[in-house]
Amino acid sequence: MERKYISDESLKTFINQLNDEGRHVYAPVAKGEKTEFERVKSFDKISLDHIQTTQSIKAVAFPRTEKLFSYTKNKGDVTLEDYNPDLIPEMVVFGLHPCDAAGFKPLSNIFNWGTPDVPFNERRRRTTLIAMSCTQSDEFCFCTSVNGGPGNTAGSDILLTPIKDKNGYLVEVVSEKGQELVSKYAGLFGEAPDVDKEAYLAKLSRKFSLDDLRGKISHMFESEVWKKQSERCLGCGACAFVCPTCACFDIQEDTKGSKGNRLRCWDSCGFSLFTFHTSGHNPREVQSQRWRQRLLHKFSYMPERLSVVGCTGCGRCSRACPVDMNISDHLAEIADLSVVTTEKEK
Amino acid sequence: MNDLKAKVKDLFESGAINLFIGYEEGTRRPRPLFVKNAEETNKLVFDDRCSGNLAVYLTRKDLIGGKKVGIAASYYALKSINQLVSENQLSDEWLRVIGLSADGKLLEFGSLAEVSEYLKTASAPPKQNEDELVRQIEAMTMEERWQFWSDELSKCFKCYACRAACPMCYCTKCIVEVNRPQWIQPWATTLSNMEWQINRVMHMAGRCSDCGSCGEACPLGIPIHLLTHKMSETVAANFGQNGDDKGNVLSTFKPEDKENFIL
Amino acid sequence: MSNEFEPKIVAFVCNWCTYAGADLTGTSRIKYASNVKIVRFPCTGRIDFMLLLKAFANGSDGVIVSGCHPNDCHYTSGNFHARRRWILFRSLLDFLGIDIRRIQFSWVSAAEGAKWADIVNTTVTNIRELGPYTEYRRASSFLEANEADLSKEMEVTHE
Amino acid sequence: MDSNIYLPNLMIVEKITQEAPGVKTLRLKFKDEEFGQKFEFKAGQFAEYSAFGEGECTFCIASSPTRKGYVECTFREAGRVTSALAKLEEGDTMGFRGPYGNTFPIDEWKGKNLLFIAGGIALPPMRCVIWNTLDTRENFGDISIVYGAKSPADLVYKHELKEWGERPDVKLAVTVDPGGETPDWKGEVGFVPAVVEKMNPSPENTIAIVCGPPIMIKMTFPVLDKLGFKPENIYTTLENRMKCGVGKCGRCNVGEKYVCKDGPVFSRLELEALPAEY
Repeated sequence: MERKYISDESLKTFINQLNDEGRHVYAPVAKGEKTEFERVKSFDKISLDHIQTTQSIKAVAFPRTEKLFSYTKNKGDVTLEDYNPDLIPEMVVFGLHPCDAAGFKPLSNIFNWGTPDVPFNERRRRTTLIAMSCTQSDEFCFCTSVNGGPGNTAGSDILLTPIKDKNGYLVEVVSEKGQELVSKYAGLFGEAPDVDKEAYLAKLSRKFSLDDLRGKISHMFESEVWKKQSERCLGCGACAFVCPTCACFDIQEDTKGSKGNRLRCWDSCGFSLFTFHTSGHNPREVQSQRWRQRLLHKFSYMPERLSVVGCTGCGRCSRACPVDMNISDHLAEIADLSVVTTEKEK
Repeated sequence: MNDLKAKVKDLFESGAINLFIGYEEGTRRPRPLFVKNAEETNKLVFDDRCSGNLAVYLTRKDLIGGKKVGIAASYYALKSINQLVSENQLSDEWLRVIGLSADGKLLEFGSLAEVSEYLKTASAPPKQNEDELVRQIEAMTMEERWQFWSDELSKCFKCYACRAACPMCYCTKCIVEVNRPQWIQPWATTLSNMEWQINRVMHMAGRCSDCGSCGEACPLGIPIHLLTHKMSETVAANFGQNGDDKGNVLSTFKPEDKENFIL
Repeated sequence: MSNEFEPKIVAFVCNWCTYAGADLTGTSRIKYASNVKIVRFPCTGRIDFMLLLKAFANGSDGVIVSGCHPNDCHYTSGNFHARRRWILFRSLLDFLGIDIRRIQFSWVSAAEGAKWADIVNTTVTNIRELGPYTEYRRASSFLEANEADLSKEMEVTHE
Repeated sequence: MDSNIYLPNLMIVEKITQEAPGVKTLRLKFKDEEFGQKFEFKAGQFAEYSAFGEGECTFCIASSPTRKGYVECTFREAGRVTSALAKLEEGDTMGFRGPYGNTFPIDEWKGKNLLFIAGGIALPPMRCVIWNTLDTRENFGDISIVYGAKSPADLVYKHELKEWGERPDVKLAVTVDPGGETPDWKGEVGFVPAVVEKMNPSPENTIAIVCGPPIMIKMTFPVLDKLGFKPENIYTTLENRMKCGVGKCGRCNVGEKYVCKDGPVFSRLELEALPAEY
C-alpha cells in the first residue's frame, strides 16, 4: 500500500477539483446538532470534527428509494424500460469514517449473493471512497470489537489520517481506484511523513470478543435473552435505516395512469408487518423475534452464509434509538453469557 | 427516588403488580426499564430527565398481556393514560399508576378515575420552546412554510419512530400499511412523508397528549412534534382545552361549532 | 381568452343535498363554469381528507367540498362531524404551507341550484387568479424526472 | 452490464381457468417466443408474477416442466396483486421472473413409490410434481394421491382429479372436510390426515410429499411417523413472505436458511433442523 502526504490546503484543492470535474462529492456537513452526508460543491462546508453522522452513506449505492425499471401499459399490452445506469453520476464520498467504508463489503455480499444486483453494483462502481481515520470516538463506538478500527483501511479507496503537527494528512492509497485519483493529482501529494499512524488515532478498547459472541450467538435461537433485551424496543426502523450494512428492502409500485415505476425502498426487520403473510400468519409475531432476527442476521447468518459480519461497530443504531437499545451493551451481554439458557430448558 | 423504589417494592411484595414499567439510567439519559420483581426495583430512577412516554407500552399485548402492571408516568404519560382509558384500552383491574408532580413529588393514584380527576386541575408543564417555534412558523408566508416543511420532511426516511414512540398509535395495521387503496406511498419522498405526517397528526387530533415523544424519537431531528403541538392548540382553541366529555374531539360535535370558511 | 389558464377542479359532494343541488342547476339551465368534475359521496362525513390531497397530487388546482346545511344531514350528523374535521384539517394544512385558498367548503341544499353555480363560478375565478397548483404536484412526481432528482432525494437537505 | 434481475419477462395470458370460488389458473406464454422455447425450470421452483400497476406476488409454478412452451400459476384472490391478476383477461400482458429456489429431487426418486398428500390451495405446487412424474411414469413405482378441501366446490383442478381418478396407474383419494360434503359427493369425508391413516400406505421404498396449510402439515406428520415414514423420505414446501425471490430483501429466512434460495422444498429432516420461525 502506497503512503503519501497531503497538506490541509492541497486536500481542499483536491476535493474542490474532484467536484469541478463533474463528480458528485458527498461529505459530512454539520446542521444544528446533527451532521449528515450531503452533496457539497465546496470544501468549506465540510465538517471535519464530528464523531459520527446520523445516517451512514450507504445511500450512494443503495438509495432509500430507487427505480428498478419502468413500464407503460397500453390496454392489455405492456412495454418495459430497463434500469438505466447511464444516469448515475461519478461519485466521491469524502470524510466517511473507516466503519462506513467497511460497510460496503457486507452490502456488496448481500447484493451479489448468487445473482448480481445491477442497481447496487452500477452505483458502487461509480463511487470512490476517500475515508478519514477517527481521532475521536464516543461511548457508542465499538469498531474494534468487530474487527475494525479507527484507522482501518478495509473498504476505502484512499484513507486519510489527520497528522495535526504536520498540518496535513497521512495518505494511504488502498485500491486501484484510489491510485488513479492520486496519480491524476500527483502534484497535490507529497512524501509520506515518518510518523506512527496509531499515535494519531482514537483509542478504543474492545467491548466484547467477537469470537466469544459468535461462538454463543449461533446456538441461542431459543434463548430468553431476546425477550429480555427487546422489552423496551418500540419496533421502529431507525436502527436499520441509519445502519451502514442493513440492506433489507421492499419492492413497491409507483403508478400514475398508464405509466409506472417499480421501486425498491428501504425496509426494516424491526417492523411488525415485515414478514406478515396475506393469510394473517406472521412468522415473527412479536418484537423479541424481530430483535433476534436483527442480531442473528448480522452476527450468525451473514458470517455463516456470506462470510462477513453484518456490523462495523459505527454505533449509529444505538445513537438513533429512541429508547437507548445500546447494541454494544447487548452484544457484550451475549458474549459474556456463561451458560446459554433456553426457554425449552426452563 | 427512594420513595419510588420503596413504593414499587411494596407493590411487588403485596402482589399488587408483577411488572413495573419505569426508567433506569441509560447510556446518556434514563431509558425505559421493565422491572419484574422487588429486587430489580433498585435500578429505578424517576426525575425530570426521564423523557419519552411510557404509556406507549400499555397497549403492547406481547409485553403486558395477562400481567398486573404498574407504571411510572410523567404528566404527559398521565394524559395519554387518561386518553387510553377513554378509548377502553386500560383497566383498573391490571394497571396501577404512579405519577410525578411538577415539583418532583410522587403521586399515588388509587384508580384510573383518580388520574382523570388529577388532570382536571394539574397544569401542563410549560412548552415555551415549542410555543416559540410554532409562532415563528406561523409568522412565515405560506411559501416559506411550504419550503420549511418540504425541507424538513425531505429528510424523513420513514422509520416510523414517531409512530412507534406514540402511546396513541396502537393500531395493529396503520393507515400507511393499508394498500387497498394505497393512501400514502410507502416509500420515502418529500410528499409521501408529508402526507404521512398529515395523517398521523389528523389521527392524533384531540387524542394527542402533546408529550412531544414523536419529535424526540425522530432520529433525524425533524420537528414533527410541532405539528402535534400546533394541532393541540387548534383543538383547544376551537373545542376547548379538555375537549368534550362526550368523547374524542373528532368523534363528536356540537351544533354550535364555529367556523368562518364554509360558504 | 383562449390562452387563459383553465383550472382543474374536483368537487367532493354529498349525495343528498349538493349533488341534488348541482342536478337542479343543470335542469334549471343555469350556465356555470365547466372546470369542475363532481365526485359523489353518501355524505360529507364520508369524505376522507386524503381525497383532497390525492386530488392535488393528481393534477387538481382546486377542490370544492360541499354537503347539506347544518341540521339537514340525511344521516343526522355527518356534516357536523365533517365540519369539525375540516376546521382542524384546514389549520394543519395552512401550518404546513399548503394553499388552503384552493379548497372551498360550502353547504348547498337540493334546492340551491343557483348557489351551486355561484360557488363553482367563484371558485373557478379564484383559482384562475391563483394559477396552477404546481408545488404540490411537483412534490408528488419526484421519480418522473431523472437521476438528478433522485440524488437530490438521497441528500439529506437541499442546497 | 449484468442483466437486471428485477426486470420481469413479459407473458401473455393464454388461458384462464376458474378452479374454485376465488381461485384461478392462468396459463402464460412468453411474449418473446424464442426465449420461451429455451426457458427451463424444475418441479418445485417458484416465480415472481407481476401485475403492472399493483406489484409482484410469489407462487410456485403449477405446471409441469415436461409440458414445454408455457407456465401456469394457480392462486387465490387474497390481496392487492392477486386481485389484480384475477382481473386479467386472456391476451393481457403480465410479468414473470424466475424460476427461483430449489427443486424436488425427482431424479433421486426413480424406482420409488410416491405418496402425494395435499390440502386446499396447496395442490398447485404439488400438481407440478404430479404431472412431472405421471409424464415420466415408467420411472416410478406406485403413485398415490390424497387431496382434501373444505367442500367439493373448493377442490382445485377438478378435471384433472377426474383424469387421475380414472387412470389405472394412480391411486387417488379425494376428501372434503366433515360438514363440507354435498348430497351428491361420492368421495371421502374427513380430514386429510385421517384419510391418509385409513389408506395405510406402506413406507417401504416410498417418498411422501406433503403440501398444505400449516395445521394440516402439523397433523399429517405424526400419521406418517406412525406409518413408519422416515423424516428423510418426507418432503414439503415452505412459504414465507418474499419480495426479491433471490436472497436479498431479507424477509423469508427461517434461521439461516432462505426459503427463496435454500427452499422452498425441504425434507422433513431438514425442517426439523430449522428453528420454528415459519
